[in-house]
Amino acid sequence: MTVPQILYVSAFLLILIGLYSLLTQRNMIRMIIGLNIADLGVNLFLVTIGFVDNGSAPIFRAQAAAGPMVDPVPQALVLTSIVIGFGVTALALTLVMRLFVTHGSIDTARIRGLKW
Amino acid sequence: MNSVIGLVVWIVFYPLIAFTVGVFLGGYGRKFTARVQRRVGPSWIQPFFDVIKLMRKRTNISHGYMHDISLMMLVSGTMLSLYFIPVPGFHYFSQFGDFVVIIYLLLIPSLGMALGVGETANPNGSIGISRALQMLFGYEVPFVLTFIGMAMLNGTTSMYELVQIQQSGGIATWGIVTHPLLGIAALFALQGMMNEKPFEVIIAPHEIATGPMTEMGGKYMGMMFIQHLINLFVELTIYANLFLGGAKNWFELLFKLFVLFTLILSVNSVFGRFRTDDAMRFMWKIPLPLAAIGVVGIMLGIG
Amino acid sequence: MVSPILFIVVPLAAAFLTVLVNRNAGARILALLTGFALSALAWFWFRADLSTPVSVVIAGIAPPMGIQLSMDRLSAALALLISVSGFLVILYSQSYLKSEEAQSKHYAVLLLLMAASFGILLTRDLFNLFVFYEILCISSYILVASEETKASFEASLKYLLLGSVGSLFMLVAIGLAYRVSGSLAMSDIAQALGEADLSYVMLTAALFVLGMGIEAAIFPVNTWLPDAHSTAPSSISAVLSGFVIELALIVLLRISMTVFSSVNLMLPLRYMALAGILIGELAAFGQTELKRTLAYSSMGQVGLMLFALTLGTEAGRQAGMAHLVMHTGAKSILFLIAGYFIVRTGKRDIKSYSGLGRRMPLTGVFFVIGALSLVGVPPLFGFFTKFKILSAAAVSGATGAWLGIAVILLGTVLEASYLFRVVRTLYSDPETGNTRAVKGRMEMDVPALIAVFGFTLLVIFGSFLLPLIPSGLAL
Amino acid sequence: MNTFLLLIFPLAGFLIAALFSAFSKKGLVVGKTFAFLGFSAIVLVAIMAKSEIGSIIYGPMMFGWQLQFGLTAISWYFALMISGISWLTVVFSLGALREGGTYPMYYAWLFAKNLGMLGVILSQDILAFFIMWEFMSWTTYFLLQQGTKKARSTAMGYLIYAIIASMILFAGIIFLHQASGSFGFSEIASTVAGFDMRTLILAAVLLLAPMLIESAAYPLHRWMAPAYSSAETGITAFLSAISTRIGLYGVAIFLFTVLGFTAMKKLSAGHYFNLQVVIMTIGAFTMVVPTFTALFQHDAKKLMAWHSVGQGGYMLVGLATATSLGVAGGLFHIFTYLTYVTLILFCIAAVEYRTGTTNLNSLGGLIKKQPIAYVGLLFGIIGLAGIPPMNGFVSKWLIYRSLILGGHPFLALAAFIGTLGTILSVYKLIHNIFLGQLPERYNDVKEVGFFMQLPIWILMLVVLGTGVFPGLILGWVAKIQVSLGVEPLAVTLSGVQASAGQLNMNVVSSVFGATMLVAFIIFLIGGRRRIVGQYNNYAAGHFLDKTVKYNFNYNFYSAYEHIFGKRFLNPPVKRGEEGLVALVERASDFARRIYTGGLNTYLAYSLGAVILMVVILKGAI
Repeated sequence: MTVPQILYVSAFLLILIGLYSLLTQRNMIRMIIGLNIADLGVNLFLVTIGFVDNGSAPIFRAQAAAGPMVDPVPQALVLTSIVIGFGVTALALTLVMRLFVTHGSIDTARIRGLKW
Repeated sequence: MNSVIGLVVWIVFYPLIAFTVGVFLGGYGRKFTARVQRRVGPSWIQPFFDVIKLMRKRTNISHGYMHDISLMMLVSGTMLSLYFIPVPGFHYFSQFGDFVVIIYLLLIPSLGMALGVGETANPNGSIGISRALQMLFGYEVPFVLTFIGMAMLNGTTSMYELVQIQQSGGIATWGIVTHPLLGIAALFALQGMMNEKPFEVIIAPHEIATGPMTEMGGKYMGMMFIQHLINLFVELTIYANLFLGGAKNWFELLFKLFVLFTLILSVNSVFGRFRTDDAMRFMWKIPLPLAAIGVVGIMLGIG
Repeated sequence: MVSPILFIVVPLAAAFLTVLVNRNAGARILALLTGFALSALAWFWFRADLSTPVSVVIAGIAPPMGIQLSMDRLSAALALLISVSGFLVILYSQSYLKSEEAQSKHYAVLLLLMAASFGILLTRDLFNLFVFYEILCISSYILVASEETKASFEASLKYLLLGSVGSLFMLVAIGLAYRVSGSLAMSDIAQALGEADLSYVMLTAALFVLGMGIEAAIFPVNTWLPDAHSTAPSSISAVLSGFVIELALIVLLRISMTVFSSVNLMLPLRYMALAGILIGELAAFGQTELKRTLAYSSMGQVGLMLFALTLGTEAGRQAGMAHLVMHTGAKSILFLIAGYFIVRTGKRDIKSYSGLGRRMPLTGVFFVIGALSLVGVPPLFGFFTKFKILSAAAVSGATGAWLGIAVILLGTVLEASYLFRVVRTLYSDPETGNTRAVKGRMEMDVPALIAVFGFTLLVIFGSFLLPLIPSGLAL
Repeated sequence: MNTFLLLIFPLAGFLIAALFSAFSKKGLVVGKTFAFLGFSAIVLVAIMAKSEIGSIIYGPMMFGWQLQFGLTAISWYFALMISGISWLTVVFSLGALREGGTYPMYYAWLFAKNLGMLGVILSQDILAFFIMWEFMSWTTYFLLQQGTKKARSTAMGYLIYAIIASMILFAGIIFLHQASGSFGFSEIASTVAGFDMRTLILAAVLLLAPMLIESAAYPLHRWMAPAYSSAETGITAFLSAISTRIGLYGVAIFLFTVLGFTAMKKLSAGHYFNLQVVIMTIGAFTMVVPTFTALFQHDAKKLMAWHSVGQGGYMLVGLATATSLGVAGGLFHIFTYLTYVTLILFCIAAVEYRTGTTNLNSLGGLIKKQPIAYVGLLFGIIGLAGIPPMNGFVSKWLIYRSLILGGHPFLALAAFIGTLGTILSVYKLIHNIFLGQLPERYNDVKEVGFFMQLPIWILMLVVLGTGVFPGLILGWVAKIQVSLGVEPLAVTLSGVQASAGQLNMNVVSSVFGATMLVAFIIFLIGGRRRIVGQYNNYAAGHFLDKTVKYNFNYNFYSAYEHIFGKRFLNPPVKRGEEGLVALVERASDFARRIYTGGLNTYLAYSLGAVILMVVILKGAI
């Protein structure tokens, strides 16, 4: 099992855990945590795509680096993805807070005013 | 030339002839039912005297113009249908209108009477009319079906041609012989058409004071009598033309009419009176299926 | 040659400016000006000869690495549609939004949303598309929650969580695509995915299509739509129903036809579309609230567009695009008027609008015209688009085409019945006491009236626009 | 030029009237004069358009096809009827329409309805036909829903049926366009021969079903009686006279010109089961069932509305026989029916105008107060019942002969049962309104004004005139038969010269006149007559005083109550209709409940969708 395969499997597992908690948890904050876990998994998956065996950090320095460099593009993607994840989680938490104020609970089973 | 004069003579005297035959039929009818009830019965031409008596009455109560006009409609309707029925010696008009026309012309008197009685604003009259119209619906349906069957078989709706076909073929081609089912069904319907017991609920004297005739007095009653007598002749001749092969001369026609009328009178004098819905159920349970079977037989070619 | 980048820069700058100005009057005027400027810009590009797509490279970096925006005839047409309806909605919200609230934040996010929509439309870079898609989603979460009522928070949170899961799928799909092609430009990915083994491409395609499908309200994943559209302020529901979901649909189809062309996505999408029509119209038939009915009706109409676009023929795409433009006009009319019905009566269910048609005559007439066009009554625009869709389906001979025609016609019957149930209550005799103290004519305020009149013009004379609507969904 | 004007005038009228009514609620007189002038212009143009039969004018280009409008013999026949009846309705409304109420958009929608109908009969290709058809059904909806609150709910019922009809026609047009490659009637007719059986059946069903819905054929007739009877009376007359007959125009056009004889013959499996027999059986049911339902009605307008459904059956059967007698009967029946049903409904409107009600149980004895309305109704019901000398008799006579000689005995019987049922129900109509004793509350009722009487006089003249001289109209009907490709009828001014028996209405009417004269003479022989009031009745000993009124109105035909009971008040078709609506409601409830509101279920949907998509894609390769 090479390093990238272990990382892929663990990324996939993280995503599964995140989705599992999203599907089963009734407490909204736990669902948001699950969402973050899934985000983590995706980011891990994105980073491992750029993995190059014993590659060095992709920074241009005066003298050329010794071995091959790790692919910088996925890392750029992960950066933006983390920022977006942060923004969404912040918004979600404020919404949960306002929901608690208006509904008096953050249990998805009880917050079902809008149906049919 | 003489055919035109002959025609004019026929046009003028034909209703009178029909009226006199009607009087004899009416008188014979009274005589026959009296004999059945073991009494002597009035004279042979009693209806003629009744008409004369009624027409000479001084007080004639009228309920407005419509009452008068509808009485005229009543009498003229029957006379109108008279002209379109071919009889020995006179069938000039039957070329202008066939049997469908005659069926509709027969409806004019009923409508006329209904309007007139409605105008008299007498509840008994209205009840009588509603029964009359419902009865009309009852007996007219099987009667028309029998006619449709005959017309389909012979491929023509003109009564004169039907009579010619039966005349040329002799007894073997009479309607009643070739299609007994249709003939019998038509007989039931005829019983209803002539308002003879058991289909006499329209003028049931005890329940609704003779129904439509409640408000009719004097010449109004007289005109209704005239219409009734001519109607006897009209309906019997229709049946004779359709099913008894019409007639070459008047004696044969009169003989057939009297035989037919006796048959109807015999039924009339022994039966009680149906209620309106029972009468309708009877009409739609017995003659209608009979006629339908007859027509299906014709369609399938059994004939 | 005004560069297409302005489409993104102008609204972004205006958004931040409105937040800085932070005065209601200032924010309103600034938003209105930006809307007008964008429409002028879009009109310029719409008139420009775009037979060959004009592409712009940002910050000088070559395409595989840098971000590439390209403007072709389809993007120009959609840009015009977005900017015009955006401008009209801003005009509508001049009088619709309650004056005491802080409006600058609302306009800022609205402009952000418009910037993101232009961004999605123009970008040719997969990850750039993802970023703009995220901005679009976040701004619509905020706008849905902007009425700050109990229901709007619930709807917004549900929408947020569903949207995030969707973007998660998209991100995974982008990762998988990048892993195979080594580049983020759509053309390279398309070429690379061509050779990749089929089940791999299928997984990527499924993840991407359903990731973006959530925003495009495709049948199984559009569960957020009824709640979001019915609780959002009507100007926002008009924007959402008007062009946001359609835009996502067009971009989704453009990608699935180019990037994932090796996988036959058309068939499953077509059957999802038909299911969308049936479920949407049936659900709308049973509703009692006006805005929720219109939301479900949008679901049905999106299904109709998707069905047309996935027929696989040129005529089908043309019809789909035409119906998109019609739906923007007609659905915006209905939503904007619904907004004012709520403002005037303070109630949301249809029964309490009885007699409003007589008290608001002009609005009533606009509502009827909008409804007639949605149902497809000649000589309005809706008839032409529905006719084109059905004849395209008949000629295309695609599998399920005739089933589609039957479903569409059944859908129209349902649509006519529930829309005209509303019209009937509008013109019935008013029960006393359910309208606010305002007596006599309670017409909409002037800016709102002009905005709705703008959309009505589009609906009435839309049939003349038919030849101008392009359908080239190529990259 | 005139055909073009025939479309432009109603359009201009509609726009002007709509704008006019939008801005000024008052201005009743101005609105009325404008409407009167507008409709008179339309009638004139319709008459003058005769010279342009056969010419084609081109409308706007749509979907690569130039819309064609043009006059043919049958469309000129319909154009005359449409414009004539709308003119009479407007003249009647000059008297009947009062301030406020339905006034504002009354004329606007009447113009729009004219435009729709004229457009349908003028269109020469199925695209124009469909556009104008949709326009017509929508304007009918708006025209219907003007009156009372009940009118709005029944108009909704009509709308659902009309929309279903339009959608089926839409599918039909798409299918035909794809199958035959073009929209024009003639082009399609030429390619129809090449259709295989499946396409032919589909084309026939898709084209004829909407026409049957619009002309209220038996199973699809539920919408007509409630919708027409709750509309404002002037509109009821206009609609029941001509609006549903446009469906029959469609049947005639699609049966004879588009599909043509060969296709009709091909569409048959065995001798007894073919397209004609199917349509005729539908027609037979349409004749019998509505007429029985009419017997049980207690409202005059509803009774007449049910008769409109019933009489539609005669026209349908006439057209479906495709013999020269039958088609002539069907076409002429459209004209005759139009004249006497409008006459009857105008008289009922006159009664309603004065007494305010059309409930048959509460009226009576109005003959003393409204004699002209009575005579008008009398002419009308004699026509409707089809009794000579009125024109109704001639068209029914034609239909009967074609059925009897065509070998359809039971159809002829059904037709006759329809006629008898009509006679009974029309007598109930005239008896309950005009005959019997006059209730106190109607003592001060007066005759209606000039404008309302004029149409009644005109129609009386037409009903009697075309009855005694049917050749006036039958002459043009024969020309129509030639254009439809049916063997024309030998027609003389006085009647029909058909081979298997002749009908001469002059002779029948003149003999009728003569016998009336004789009866009058007999009447004069009797003594003078004494006229008494309505309350001077003989009651077989029972004491009658003035305060108590004896009107035998309620439950007039009680025998049917025993025989049929409730079978006609809650018939199978009504239960079927309610079942269908319940089904749609259950389906919509099911669709609604998919959106449960639970966040977790929504997320499960998304995940499930991805998995499903992958499985489908894997399966589809």
